[in-house]
Amino acid sequence: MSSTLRQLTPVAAFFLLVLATPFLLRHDYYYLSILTMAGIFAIIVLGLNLLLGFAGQISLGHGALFGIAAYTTAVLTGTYGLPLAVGAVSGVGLTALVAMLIGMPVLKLKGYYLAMATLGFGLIVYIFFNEAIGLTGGPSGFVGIPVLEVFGFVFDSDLSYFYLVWSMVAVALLTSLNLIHSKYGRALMALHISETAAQSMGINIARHKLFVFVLSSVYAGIAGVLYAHYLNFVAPSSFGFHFSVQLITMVVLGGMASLWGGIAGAVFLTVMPEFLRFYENLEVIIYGLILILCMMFLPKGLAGGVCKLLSNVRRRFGREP
Amino acid sequence: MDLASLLQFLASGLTVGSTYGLAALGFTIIFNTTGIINFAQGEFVMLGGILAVVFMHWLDPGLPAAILLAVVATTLVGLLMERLTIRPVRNASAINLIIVTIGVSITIRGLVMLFWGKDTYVLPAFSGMAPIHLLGATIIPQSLWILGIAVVVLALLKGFFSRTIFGRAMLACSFEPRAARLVGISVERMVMASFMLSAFVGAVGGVILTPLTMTSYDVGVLLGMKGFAACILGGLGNPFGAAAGGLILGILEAFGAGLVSSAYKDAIAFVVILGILLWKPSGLFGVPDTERV
Amino acid sequence: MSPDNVALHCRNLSVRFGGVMALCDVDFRVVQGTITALIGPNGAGKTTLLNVVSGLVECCSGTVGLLGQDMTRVPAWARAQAGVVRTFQNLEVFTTMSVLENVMTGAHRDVRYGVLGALFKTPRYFLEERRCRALAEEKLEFVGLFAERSLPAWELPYGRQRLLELARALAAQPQILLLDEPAAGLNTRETQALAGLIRRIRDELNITVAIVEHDMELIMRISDAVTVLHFGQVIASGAPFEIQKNPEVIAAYLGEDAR
Amino acid sequence: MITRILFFALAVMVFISAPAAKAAEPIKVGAVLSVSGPASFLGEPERNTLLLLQDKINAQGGILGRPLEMIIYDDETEVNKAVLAADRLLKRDRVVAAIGGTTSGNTLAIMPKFASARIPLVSCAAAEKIVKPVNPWVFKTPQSDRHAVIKILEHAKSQGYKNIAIITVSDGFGQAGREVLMELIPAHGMNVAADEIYGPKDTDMTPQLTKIRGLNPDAIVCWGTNPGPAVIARNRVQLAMDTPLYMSHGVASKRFIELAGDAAEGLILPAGRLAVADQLSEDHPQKAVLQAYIQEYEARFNTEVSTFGGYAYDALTLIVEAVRRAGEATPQAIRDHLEEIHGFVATGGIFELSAEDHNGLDERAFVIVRIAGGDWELVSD
Repeated sequence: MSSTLRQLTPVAAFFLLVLATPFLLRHDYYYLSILTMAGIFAIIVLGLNLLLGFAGQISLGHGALFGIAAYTTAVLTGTYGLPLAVGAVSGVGLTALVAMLIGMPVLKLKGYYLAMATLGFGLIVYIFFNEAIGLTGGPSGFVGIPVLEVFGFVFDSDLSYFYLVWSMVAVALLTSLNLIHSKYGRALMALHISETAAQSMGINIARHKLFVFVLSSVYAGIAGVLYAHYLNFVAPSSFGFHFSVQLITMVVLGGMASLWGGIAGAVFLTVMPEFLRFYENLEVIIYGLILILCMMFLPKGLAGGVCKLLSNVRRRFGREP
Repeated sequence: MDLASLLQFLASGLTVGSTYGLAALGFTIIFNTTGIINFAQGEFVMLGGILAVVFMHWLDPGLPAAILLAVVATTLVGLLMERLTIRPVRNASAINLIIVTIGVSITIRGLVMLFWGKDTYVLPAFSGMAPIHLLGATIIPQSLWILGIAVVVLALLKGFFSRTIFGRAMLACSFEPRAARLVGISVERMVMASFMLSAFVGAVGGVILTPLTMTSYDVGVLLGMKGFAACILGGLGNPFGAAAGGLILGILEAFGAGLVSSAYKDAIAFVVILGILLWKPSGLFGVPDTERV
Repeated sequence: MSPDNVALHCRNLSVRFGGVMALCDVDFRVVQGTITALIGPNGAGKTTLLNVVSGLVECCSGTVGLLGQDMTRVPAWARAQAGVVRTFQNLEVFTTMSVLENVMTGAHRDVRYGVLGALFKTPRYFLEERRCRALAEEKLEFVGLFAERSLPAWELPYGRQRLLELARALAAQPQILLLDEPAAGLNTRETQALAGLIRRIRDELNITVAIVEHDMELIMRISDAVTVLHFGQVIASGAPFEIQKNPEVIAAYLGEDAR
Repeated sequence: MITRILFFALAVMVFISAPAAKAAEPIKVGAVLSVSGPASFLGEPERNTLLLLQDKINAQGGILGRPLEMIIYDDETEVNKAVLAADRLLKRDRVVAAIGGTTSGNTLAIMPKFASARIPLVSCAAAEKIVKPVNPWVFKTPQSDRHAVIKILEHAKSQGYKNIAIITVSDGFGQAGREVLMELIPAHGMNVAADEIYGPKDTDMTPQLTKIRGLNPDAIVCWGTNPGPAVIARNRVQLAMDTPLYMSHGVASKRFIELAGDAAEGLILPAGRLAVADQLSEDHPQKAVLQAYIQEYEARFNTEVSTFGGYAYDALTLIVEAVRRAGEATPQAIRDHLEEIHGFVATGGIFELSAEDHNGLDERAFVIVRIAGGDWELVSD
């Protein structure tokens, strides 16, 4: 029980921070909208971290899964005018179904081969978004996605959407934390370290891999639905190979197998370019250099860096009375 | 479909496939010594082409000299990359190193954009643009240059890895770095050599395909991705497989575009690749890794 | 001997790796409630046989009978769930997890709550987790690792990691326990303790044990029956004192020494 | 570690630093342009043009005695960034009008934001969807693809062509062109002989052209932006095809001729008059405007002017004109007076805006040019 309490303290602190952020930013809605976007990415990254950081399975197809959910809800609510709940549930459901169908054969592959297979899947979906013009609106995008409305409350302001997205981040974080402290979490970590040992303990490896792949796709699906109804517009270019690689970067930069780190990575990589805008032509170069330096000097990501900093501080203050 | 058209598709597939194959070879060389995938491989190809154009305009030394300069310069970039970003953290985990190479690729793109802008550039063809007629199909001489040079590079690499002591030492590093160190091979030197070699191969690829396909600061992204697909398709770590994977990918795209649908040609190619991977989980010519218990 | 007290029965097993015949027409039997040893010179195919029994390697021909059922085509995880659990020669400890978590992972099949229970921490979750933790702690106590339970597994010394593997396997509550060279890398004192532990596993926990081992002294001291493999074939099986005297076995071992 | 702390300290400082107070209240006009990324060939000249005009206007005393302040954001041709940049213009900078986006996709994405904030937006993208149906707050300056297609098909008809093959790029520009072509080719009494697609980064289109060659059409229309069409032009020569090839106005820049080299000879395309300003008759109303713009642009940026910069030129001059006519710089007044601009001579053509037409151009804004001797040759005005 006390361990549960210990877990909940940082979560509560996180909640307070989220609540306070709009006031800290003095209601600067521009930064609020960037943080909303960062929150949407953080949800995907949390799921991807379960898959990559804990179970050790890579996916370069999460950008596509994110897109499937976004397009599904877009088409259902935008083209066919179905209720938002139908769009949201089908968006997440279809994403999970696709993930299951693709995961079943593909998760037998390992390492770079798995990376390639998921990349191929992502590319095929991306081409479908581009070419199924009648359905998706093609390369120029899908216009006219309705504003999100839940039980009569319309999420049309930046503030309300910010709170909505970040409460979903909190839910995703809590469930992920719960999961890694359960037998499923132990099984995932076990199969990451040694598949042989894990299966010799009675862990059905194929099923656990599929489970975490589908679970992470559900996270990506929720993010996709939130994204579509936030921008009210989707285009294929947001769901390509580049985005999938960026998601992986967020996980690794934040810290593999650290859920907090994943959120930090998503926020860092989404917010950083906003500060680099001042440098115009140098922006890309600085972005690349920061990425290189972070990975070189923070091998355990931002989370690892913060932990080290904290323990250094603690040691210093511990010694001096 | 008549024979001439089929031949034309084949010619297109082989030309494009050779460029994928050369990119894939670069991936293989670095993978073999370090076990990582170098995401900046596409940027080596881009640098080869762009630098050749730059040297042509800047120094105007004639095409062959410009090409030579570009290849040498790109090889030095490979050396610098290893020295500055890989060697200082050589004990880092594979995924961290891969993200480092992503960072390098972004930085290289940014630098090229800064110095030479976002324009598309072209090099003059090595021996004119007059097409050669062959059984109803037409091929421009540059395609033959590409095919020929790709074959020569592959043959040289094969010789290098199997005949020379240095090449064998590089292979040894990939199998058992500790054992390699014990028998007196400097793994650091081999890793450095592998980065230079793969930058060299990439630059050669970039230089020979620029007259045909043109180049700009961002061509490396797509070539890198296709090259990665090719070396996985062929079986990671096998140079012959990488080259074959490239050719197969190119041919799949050409025939997919010509016979089925040009809109879905990449999708067709990747569906086939997925099928092959499910059938052979270690690629066409890869050795399945047997897990020891 | 009637089949219902045979816990493990392999018939006519053959395994081929490429062109090499690793096992050739092997029969291997473990009687319920015994400690049965599998010995033989290096490369005789002992570990391969254990791999076939635990389902990590598929055989080309023959059958694997476990607990009265044909399990030749059953995947490894399902065999473990049915009660056949093993340890590894080259330690396969989950290094990044704590000692306790390692053992709790062993109890995986016995922890009963669903995905939703895990995601939302239902009362059931707490109940089962507490039970699982108690079970794991009990097994740690059994092997004598209780004090180290919250250390990360990689911090344990080699010999202690062997015990951890044993505790983890016991947490799975097996009916048959397969031990692959459990004494490898242990010093004499640790080996002594291990012998006692294995006996207690048989006597106190009523678990049938099949053990592959090089340490002859250990084998002769604890095992009820011995099977000898040589170049993938069974050359002898019987009680320890019979095996010690078997000329073929002596020749096989001498041959190895001569090499 | 220290660098990280410094970085965050910097970030926090940026957060806190308030915009400095200004003496003379400037008129703020925003822009969301794709200065980098795949559409940078459009966005970069657009940004340059806006900077050029801003300085010129302010040197001449500004508008209504107030200086003009251009706030330009680069969306890197990414739709997310375009939306965020639009947000920033609306919520932080509080502009009275805005220009952009560069591409049709980005414009479609940011349009609703401007409409609901009631700030006029003048787009630099071509797609018809932007102004059809008319959104009261959204305008655009480039000629529609429809007009370019009509121009091409009129020329093709005059040559007696019946079967037209099309090859279009799989991005927003190609998609828009393809839709219009598929609609207008049959409407002009011709057949679509082939409908091929290529990817924006593809480097070899011989398979598509081989397929087209097998169908033996009278002419080919290619719809794309550099470098794809240059590859197609070269592939056509490689395949020894003599089928006439039309290009879109998307390649109406000298760069295309450089890239395609000899293979560009004889290609026909619709272009704005900017490309052939020197060849226009002296009494053409656009001639003076075009020549002045070309001269100023090339003098300042030391690179060749492009048609695409003209889109931004027209957008800003239209907004400035609306402010002048209104006598005040409020979003509502600008919007209302934009709709009343008639006979306004700009680089793209002579704008005739109205409540029903938020583009104000028709096919007369295009001329047909042929590439000859490495330069444009005016075929028909």
